[in-house]
Amino acid sequence: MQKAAKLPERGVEMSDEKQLLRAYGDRRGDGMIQLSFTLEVAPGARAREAAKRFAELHGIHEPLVASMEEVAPGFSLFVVYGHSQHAVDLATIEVPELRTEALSREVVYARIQEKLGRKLVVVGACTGFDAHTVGIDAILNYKGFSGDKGLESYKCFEAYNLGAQVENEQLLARALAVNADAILISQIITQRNSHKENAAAFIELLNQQGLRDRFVCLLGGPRIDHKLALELGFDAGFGTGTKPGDVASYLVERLA
Amino acid sequence: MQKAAKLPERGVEMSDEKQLLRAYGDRRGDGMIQLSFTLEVAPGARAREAAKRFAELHGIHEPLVASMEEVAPGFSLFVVYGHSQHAVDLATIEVPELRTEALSREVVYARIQEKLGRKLVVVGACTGFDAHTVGIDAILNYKGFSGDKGLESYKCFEAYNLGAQVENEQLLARALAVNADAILISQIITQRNSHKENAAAFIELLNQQGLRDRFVCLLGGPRIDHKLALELGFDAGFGTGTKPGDVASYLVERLA
Amino acid sequence: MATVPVDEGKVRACRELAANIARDVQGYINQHTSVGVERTILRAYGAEGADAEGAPLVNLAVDRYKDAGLLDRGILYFVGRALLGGSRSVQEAAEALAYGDLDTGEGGPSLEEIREALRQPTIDALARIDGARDQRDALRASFPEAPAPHKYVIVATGNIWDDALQAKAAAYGGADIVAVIRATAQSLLDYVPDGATTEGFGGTFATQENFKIIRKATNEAAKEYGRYIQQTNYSSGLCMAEIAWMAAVEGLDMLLNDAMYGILFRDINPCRNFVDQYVARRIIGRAGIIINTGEDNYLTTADAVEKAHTVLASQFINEAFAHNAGVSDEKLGLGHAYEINPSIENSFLFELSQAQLIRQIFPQHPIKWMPPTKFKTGDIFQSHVHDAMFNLVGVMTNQSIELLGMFSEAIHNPMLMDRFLSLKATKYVFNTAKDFGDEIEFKKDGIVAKRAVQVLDEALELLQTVEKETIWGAIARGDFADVKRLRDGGKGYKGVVARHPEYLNPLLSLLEGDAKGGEAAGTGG
Amino acid sequence: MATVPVDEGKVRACRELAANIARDVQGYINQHTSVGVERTILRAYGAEGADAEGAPLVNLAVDRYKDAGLLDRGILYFVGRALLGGSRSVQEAAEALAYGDLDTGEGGPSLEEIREALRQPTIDALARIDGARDQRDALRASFPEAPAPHKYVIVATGNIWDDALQAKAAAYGGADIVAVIRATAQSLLDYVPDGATTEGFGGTFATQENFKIIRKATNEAAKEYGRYIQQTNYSSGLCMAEIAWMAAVEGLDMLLNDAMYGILFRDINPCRNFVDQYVARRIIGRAGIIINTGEDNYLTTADAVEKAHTVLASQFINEAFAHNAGVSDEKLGLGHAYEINPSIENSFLFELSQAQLIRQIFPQHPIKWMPPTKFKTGDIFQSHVHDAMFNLVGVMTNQSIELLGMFSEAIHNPMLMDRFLSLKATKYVFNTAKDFGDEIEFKKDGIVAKRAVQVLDEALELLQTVEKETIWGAIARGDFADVKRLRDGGKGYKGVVARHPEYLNPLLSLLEGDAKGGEAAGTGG
Ligand code: B12
Ligand code: B12
Ligand SMILES: Cc1ncc(COP(=O)(O)O)c(C=O)c1O
Ligand SMILES: Cc1ncc(COP(=O)(O)O)c(C=O)c1O
Repeated sequence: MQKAAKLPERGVEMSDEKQLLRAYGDRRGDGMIQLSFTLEVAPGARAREAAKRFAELHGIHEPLVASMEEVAPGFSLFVVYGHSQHAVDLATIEVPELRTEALSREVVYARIQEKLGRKLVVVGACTGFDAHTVGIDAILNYKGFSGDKGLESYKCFEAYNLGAQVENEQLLARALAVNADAILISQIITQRNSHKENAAAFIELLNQQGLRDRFVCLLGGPRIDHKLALELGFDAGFGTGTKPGDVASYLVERLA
Repeated sequence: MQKAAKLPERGVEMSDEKQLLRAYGDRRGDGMIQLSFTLEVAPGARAREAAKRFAELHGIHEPLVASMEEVAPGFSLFVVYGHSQHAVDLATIEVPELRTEALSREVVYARIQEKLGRKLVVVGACTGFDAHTVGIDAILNYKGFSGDKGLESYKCFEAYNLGAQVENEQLLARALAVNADAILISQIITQRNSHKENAAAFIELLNQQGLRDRFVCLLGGPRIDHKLALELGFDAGFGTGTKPGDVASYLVERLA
Repeated sequence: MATVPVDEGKVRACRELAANIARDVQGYINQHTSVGVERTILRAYGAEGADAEGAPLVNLAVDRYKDAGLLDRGILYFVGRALLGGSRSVQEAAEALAYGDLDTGEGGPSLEEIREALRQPTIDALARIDGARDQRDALRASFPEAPAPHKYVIVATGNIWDDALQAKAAAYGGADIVAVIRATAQSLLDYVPDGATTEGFGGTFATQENFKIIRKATNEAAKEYGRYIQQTNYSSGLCMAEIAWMAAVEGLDMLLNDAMYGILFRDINPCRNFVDQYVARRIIGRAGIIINTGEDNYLTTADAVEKAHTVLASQFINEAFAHNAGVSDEKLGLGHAYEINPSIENSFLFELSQAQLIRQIFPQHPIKWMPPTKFKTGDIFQSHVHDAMFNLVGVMTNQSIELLGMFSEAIHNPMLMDRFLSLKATKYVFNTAKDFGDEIEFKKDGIVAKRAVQVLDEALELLQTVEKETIWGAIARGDFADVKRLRDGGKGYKGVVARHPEYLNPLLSLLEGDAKGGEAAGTGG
Repeated sequence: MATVPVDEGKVRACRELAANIARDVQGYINQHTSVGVERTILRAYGAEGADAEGAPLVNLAVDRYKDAGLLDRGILYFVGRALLGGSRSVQEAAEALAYGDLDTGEGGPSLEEIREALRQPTIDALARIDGARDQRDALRASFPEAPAPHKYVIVATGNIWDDALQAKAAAYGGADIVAVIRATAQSLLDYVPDGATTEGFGGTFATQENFKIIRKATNEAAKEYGRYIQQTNYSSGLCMAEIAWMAAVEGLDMLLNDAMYGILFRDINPCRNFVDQYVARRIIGRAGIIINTGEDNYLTTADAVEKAHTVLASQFINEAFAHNAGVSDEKLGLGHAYEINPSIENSFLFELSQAQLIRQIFPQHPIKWMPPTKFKTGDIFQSHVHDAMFNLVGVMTNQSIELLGMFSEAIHNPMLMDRFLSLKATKYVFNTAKDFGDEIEFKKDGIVAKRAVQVLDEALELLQTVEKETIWGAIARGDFADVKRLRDGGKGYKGVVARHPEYLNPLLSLLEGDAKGGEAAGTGG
């Protein structure tokens, strides 16, 4: 007869402060993760074993090859589950986090009025060969994003959107011409790290001309985060789901 | 002007003999793999960084956190892509492979007639608490699997299917009673390795009674492979997609 | 709503045949009891707890009288005598039965005196069921009704505390119903484990304490998310009736409960199973619990194209058995499933047809729609798409309760992320195709319509045969699920006992009210 | 097949308006040429190769005469003169134009003599196009026709050899059509790179050699798998016409080619774009290549619910432009897409409505159906389900060409496994719901029907405005894709040249036959 162990009630809430994170599949500490990958080997017993070993090399304990299928002649796709042996110590992770409080349109207006006494001028573009304007449009254009209207809609912003495929030189020239306070760069294409290169090149250009301090520089895009933007020499980075209001608030905090 | 490098034509076939397997995403050697896992941390910049580090611990280079979503209060699910640094040397992988040629029904019949001069007797069951009979039924019952009729349909087999939830002792008693040549065990449930324990316990029972050599012992189920079956003390293992004909052929090769 | 042609005359004929089939069995049921039934009754009167080995008191008491050949009178007969003999409570009485001197039942108080001793305990027993029902229904009524199909997910960590955490996570993800899957081994245990449990593979033991823990968690979640979360478990196996009672008093909303599942899939003895299901359903009916029948399982062992009609035929039979036990149509969640081989051309149309047919034939019933499982493979991506098509049929045909498919079905019990992603995908399909079913009509004489006609015709034919050969014969022949079982085979037969002419079970009598199961004469009073 | 209500009178009205809109532009086209057009013609007559820096000979030659202000006569005028002046081939003539003394075009042979010198080269140029077409069509005819929707997948490794491997893998996985996506930068290059390429991000350069390599691979795959594999690429950007010609002579089956995409999405000058698309389509028409227009893209910048009618209106316009260039309906793969925000209730019904509407309005056309992209996220599991719903609409409404969605859409160009899994899921949906569209009818005045009526009404209204304001005005106003472009803005305007009254282009004349684009007088002979 199965004797039911009576544990002290642990409750259903997350318990005490923990810093060591392991993957959670079904129970705390089980380390379960899912992987999929393709190896250049036809399906078979050896391929299955190769996939297991491959998973094990990643620190996966007791890998289970759930699926093995030929996806091209001589290539097999594997779906594997297993117990990851790794743990991340959350305590050691410090990331710069943008912690701008979302300000109301009124507050934004009041502060810019008060501190600057003029409109805050921003110039934005999607640079290099990147033609994905939807992101920068969402931030700058009247229409905005997800119901939040863009900077163009604020009385206290003067927003120039140069659109897609803008050369860094062009962007800088325009920023100087309109006496911009901030420059907003969007980078969507990330293949071969083109977003990093394009963005870094712009900062490099500013540095060369001794203009880095003249502008607040923002970088945005689906693969951008604040940390990366700082690394590339920008003042702040904005990723997926950014709303125009977030950008307005940040600029006010910085400039007004 | 982009100068197009003219490489010598490599052709579209897989090239020369390679033993070192890396993951293949889009190009040879890119090492791309996909992972998904849950960590007990709410979404945010720190969580994203934790996920990256977690992936890196597995030997994933330049991990990209494609998705981060709260799947339970305080738990985030991540989908990550990245370049695995690991490679498996195929040359070092030796796995026992069942290489029975598929014999026609006529050949099976002829060989059993000739060598044994009687029917080959098999007893099968799904043992322990496992009640999944579809697999063993597929092998033994007339109906068969995927159009391949089961052993019951062969003139030269006498097949007993004891069904589900059969105790090891019961199975052995029956095998002795009908003077079986082979014992077929099916194990579907694998949670907490119950399949391994159940199967190993049966071999242990045979060993205890000095009966291991009396029967050819086959193990089957979706998480069984030949290698595992051998490790557990069986003569052969059969996994997903096994057809009755495969089992018939194997038994003939072994016994007739 | 797009409809398929349904010949109401044939439906009526099916119902009549099914009523006859069940009536025949009801005669047997009314003359028998079982160790499971008696333990249930003893629990219902208040006996609880287990000994140091974990053996429940009700098992010890009932087994003792069973082994002594005395159980035919009903355990309450001896409880009544013990109460008259000095036990101050049913608990004390049960302990006396378990550990005291064996009462051979001879001499002593009259049957009338015994009945009188049981009068208040019977009232209390019934009040407990009613009270739990009212409490649950009151809480439920305080939330808005969720739109159908209700999203049903499974939790199965083996550890009740992890289950509770994941039940709340499921609610967070949008589940309407949370089931805690039972440990693989439980349905063949002839006792219900006691207390909270943290071990169990393939699932978590169904125990009264575990029910409480999950009820607490789901009620907390309901308050947190403003949606009532239904709780379900399994009233199935050798303890079908006991679990029904535990679920009733712990306020569960739903139970997997079938007139034949145990016979076919757990090799439980048919007699035992029929006797137990009757009493289980009497309690379930009283408690206002929705049952989910198990015809979906047939399609895991039999072919879903060829044997679709067996599902429908069995649903009529399950319905008849349930009616006999006082379960109303509104609580009858007949089970069916999306199990056609996905490589079959137009299989989606066949699934759609069956789903719509069942919907129309059982319009009042909270029918339960089960996801693809058998043809799932380890390719989790493909599996997710397979489930999406299933979800689409669910919302198109307005299924009542939809158990969500999991992309990891062929691999493991659902993990936290699997369940979340399944809920997410289901919500998407339900929302994006919300009124799709209302937007279309099926072509006359098209694939969908013809298939529906064919399935009903075949079900009618099968029911005609079953009526002739009785259910015992049909089961022996493998009519359902391609599984053959003999009347005196299977597990738990020894636990069946023919009732004494003076068999005593006042609670059951109360539950039966005037309308005893079927029309056969019974001796349950 | 379930149909939506379509007012044929309104459709006719739309077609007439679109014809007027295109006719207006055709007048402009017939009086202009461009560096892109002239390079194309030079290639067609046989000039090839590039210098050590990779600058193509045709660029060097055409740019030189352009810079000298002489291009208005057409490059062939100078080629003819060079041939008469001693060049033994068009290649030699082109080299002379590029590197020899500048020919100011004054004096020398008469126009008649020049025409005569070009007679045989013109015949050869046309024969080359016709020969490639016949060869491709013969191979194609030797295989059975694949059932619609044709499964179209993308390959985009950047390295043509990997592309070839993956193109064959796609065929293995069940693709009917393979596209090699172009490098991100290419459409703004005012030249076509030369030779096989192994670098390029976001895709692989479209070069003649690369076309050859993929054609070889797909033809091998066709033989291996017994199914013809169609090859496609992009005739778009500043080299639209050149690429059309390369595709024609390398036997491609299909090209992305649109009358306005470059203007709206690549900020190419409208004049340049209109001039180039005309010549590109003349070649495409002759080569029997199917074009895919780009209206689907509108829904990535504009809202798919509000601006659905702009897609339809633009399709009528694209159709009119294509007719003017001699492309028949059977080769007109008008583009549309499944881009409605998936969180919108009943969005599936809106998508279904639009897909069916387009199918009915363009019954002969191999319409091209694009998958969800904009609302895809990094949740690859959810993304896969989103694609499944798209696939269902595709098969229900019998789309001709279906570009398969990829679960990794929001992340990267499809990897080998992504493509395979997408093909697998699509095959499943197409097969399981094969005849679903034929099985149902849409409710009169339901959501689907009403939506279709609304979209056609709005398209008609928009076309009326555009006709009034001309296409230039409409584009400047942001009527399409919510993007505004000015007639003299954008890239490549400098490459447009007004034709001389004696502009010479016998190949174009032959391609035009008697039916010159539109009705406006041209001077192309
Ligand atoms: C729409 C789209 C297009 C449209 C673009 C239309 C236009 N005018 O923008 C069209 C059809 C033209 C197109 C073309 C191509 N595309 Co495209 N496209 C997309 C798609 C589907 C959606 C992008 C989008 O609009 N997202 C919605 C916006 C609102 O989100 P967002 O950009 O992330 O912006 C938000 C934040 O990031 C942030 N943000 C963004 N920028 C900035 C800047 C600042 C300063 C701030 C503060 C914030 C901020 O705020 C925004 C609002 O929250 C994506 C796939 C996907 N689902 O992501 C592919 C995708 C981006 N495209 C891709 C590719 C490869 C191309 C092509 C190169 C394909 C080809 N070879 O032909 C071409 C060429 C384009 C080019 N040269 O750039 C790839 C990129 C792969 C990679 N990782 O590098 C993707 C991922 C698709 C894929 N899987 O292949 N595309
Ligand atoms: C059908 C099914 C059931 C049916 C079983 C009916 C029956 N009489 O068999 C029912 C509905 C009763 C059922 C119940 C349960 N099931 Co179940 N079930 C499945 C399901 C959907 C399909 C299994 C199947 O039939 N496959 C088809 C057959 C043909 O394939 P096969 O078994 O692999 O057999 C082939 C080969 O492996 C080989 N083979 C197999 N055996 C042998 C033996 C020999 C000797 C040889 C040579 C070859 C061989 O040949 C066969 C033909 O090719 C799987 C999920 C899935 N898609 O795999 C879950 C699954 C196996 N079940 C599961 C569970 C947990 C249960 C329950 C415990 C759930 C519960 N708590 O209530 C119960 C209890 C069952 C018990 N005690 O065993 C889990 C197991 C998890 C795990 N990895 O341990 C699964 C994976 C589902 C899940 N994701 O949770 N189940
Ligand atoms: C009615 C019924 N009871 C029980 C079960 C399974 O649980 P067990 O075998 O543990 O009783 C099922 C399975 O789906 C079922 O349908
Ligand atoms: C007609 C057309 N041309 C071209 C493209 C994209 O390629 P590119 O921008 O490289 O020309 C698209 C995109 O879908 C298109 O629809």
